[in-house]
Amino acid sequence: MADTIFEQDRTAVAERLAAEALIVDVDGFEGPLDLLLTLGRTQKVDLRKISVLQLARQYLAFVEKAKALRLELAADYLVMAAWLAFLKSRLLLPPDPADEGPSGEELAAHLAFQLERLQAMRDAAARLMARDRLGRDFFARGQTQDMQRTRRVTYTATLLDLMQGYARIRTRDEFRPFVMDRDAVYTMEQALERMRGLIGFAGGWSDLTSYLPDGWGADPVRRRSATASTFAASLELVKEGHLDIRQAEAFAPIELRRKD
Amino acid sequence: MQDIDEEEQSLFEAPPLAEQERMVEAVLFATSEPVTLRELESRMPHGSDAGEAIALLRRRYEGRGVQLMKVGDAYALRTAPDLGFLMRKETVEQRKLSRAAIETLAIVAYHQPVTRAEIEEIRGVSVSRGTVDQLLELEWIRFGRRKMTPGRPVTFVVTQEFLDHFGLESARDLPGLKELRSAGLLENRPPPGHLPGPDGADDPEEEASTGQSELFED
Amino acid sequence: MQDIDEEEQSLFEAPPLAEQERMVEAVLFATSEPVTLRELESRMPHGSDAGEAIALLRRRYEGRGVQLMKVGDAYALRTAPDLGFLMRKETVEQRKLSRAAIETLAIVAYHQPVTRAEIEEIRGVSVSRGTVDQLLELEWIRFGRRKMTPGRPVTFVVTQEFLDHFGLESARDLPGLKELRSAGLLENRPPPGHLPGPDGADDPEEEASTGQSELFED
Repeated sequence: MADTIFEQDRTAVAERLAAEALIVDVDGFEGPLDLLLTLGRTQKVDLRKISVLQLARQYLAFVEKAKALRLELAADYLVMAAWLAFLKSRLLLPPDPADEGPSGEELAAHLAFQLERLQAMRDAAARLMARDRLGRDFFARGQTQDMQRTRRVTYTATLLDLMQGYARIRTRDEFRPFVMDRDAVYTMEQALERMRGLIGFAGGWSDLTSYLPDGWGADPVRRRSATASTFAASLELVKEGHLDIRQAEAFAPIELRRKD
Repeated sequence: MQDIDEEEQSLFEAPPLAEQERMVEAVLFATSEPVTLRELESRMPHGSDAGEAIALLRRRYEGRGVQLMKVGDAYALRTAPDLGFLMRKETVEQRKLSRAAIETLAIVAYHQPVTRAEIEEIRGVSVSRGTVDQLLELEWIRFGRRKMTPGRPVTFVVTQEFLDHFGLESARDLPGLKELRSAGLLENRPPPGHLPGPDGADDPEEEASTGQSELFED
Repeated sequence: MQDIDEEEQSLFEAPPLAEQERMVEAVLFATSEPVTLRELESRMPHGSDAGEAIALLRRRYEGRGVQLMKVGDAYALRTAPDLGFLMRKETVEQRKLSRAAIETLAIVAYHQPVTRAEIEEIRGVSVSRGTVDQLLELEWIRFGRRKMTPGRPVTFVVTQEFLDHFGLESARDLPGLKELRSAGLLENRPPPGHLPGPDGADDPEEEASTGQSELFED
């Protein structure tokens, strides 16, 4: 008598421990289906003969316990709980002839099928991983002789290419344009030298163009060169601290003044 | 033109079968990867019958320390599995696969071609990107053709590398495949009414878009 | 101690020689380096005679597509030397000769024998070593005799291969400038904007370089 009580106590403790282990491990489950499969295994029957009703009870009890322990359960566990509660009521209540939805038995059968299929895939995965495997049990050739891929590159050119190439060179010769028109270039050195001599007289603001050398203002090409170099020379003198320079707005005349 | 070419070429006789067998042997020996019949024939003299040479060679290596294995539509020489203990030095460190990855791999192998939604339906949880990525990276699974269902979701299938790694001639040789099929466990039964779960199949539109974006990302 | 160990181990019989042959075969197949007898025996079950197994295996592979070779004091399986051609794949790629090479070649053809300095003078740019080397390698030009001018520079001439390739009997068959022009090949004149004149000649330095590179494009 005392023995059986003790025995009952012991199983109760074992069950409690198991249940707690499940709850603590809830993170270790890969979703509600995985949890259901684990719970189903405690029924110790062939998955095909599993009692879905009992399973639903186990699951709901699990969720209740988790709530009592204030464990946060992911939403999908709670959705599954709600659905199992619905399934449980379907299985327990006599079918309502007006209801057109699937019967409790159909729903239960599908859940059993899902569990059996998941278990079958796990077994298959285990068998697969236990096979002889390349690089562990059997081996590929160690000393591979990779295909020598020789790539031969040949170059081609046609007679036309050749003649056009030659024509290109000869044509260039005929029109050789390198006539250096030194006459039209006023260098910055020249401008700088000229400016250094003139700035002493620039007390007030005066237009840059008034510093152009004689004879360089009329011809546009010469004028452009002289303006550019005079401007560059002015900037140089500003940098050296001999000149101030200003321009009221874009394209307005550039004016210079001696800096004291 | 074609006809003349073929006539011309048939003037050169193919080497004797014994010689073709030697050639196949040499080519398979030279590489660690499976070689297809086509590739073999493209290397052998015109008129060679690689298939017949392979059959001869396979018989020759029966019971030897090295064996000729069929891997998908290709062939490879591999050491006999019972001699693996001699090769401890050559063992390649195998990357540990997570349980999710192993299960996903098995589901792809047994259910192929299979969509992500179907994998999720079977496992009862959503499949993380990392899991699929890892299997793709190992080249054990690849994208198959799209399913002709609403949303045309992409599917996954196993690869030749998968077959090679697990010493399978084809996916039909997966262990227990027949039993699983006759038990109806490879079926994709639609749930009666509505079952909860992460199967996004309620909304084909959504399924399609995730499937696609995953295919086109990265 | 040693003695006892050896005695104990000899209680286990060595595997039959045929089995040892299989083992040697598998190890030689899977290792990436030639393997010595010592190494073989250290891997095989105690009491194995790798030397004898090697001898058997060597005979088995005689005349096959793969052969057992002795490499120093180690052994390796290698594909038969007469089948090396199966391991080679040649792809021929045709490329167009560069513009610099064509022009240099044209100058050699029209002006031969011609020195490098003369080529540079005619082209207006220096001739890179690579260009000349390439033409020499193609065997389209070769060294001619040295010029009797100060420094005795080498000259270049075109070769028979050049004539063959371009379908010419001799370099004198090359069309002359007048013929080139009448064939419309000389219409490649610089556009008028680039003619020297008060407008264009702002910067002669620049003109020189752009003028040239422009002529070289198109």
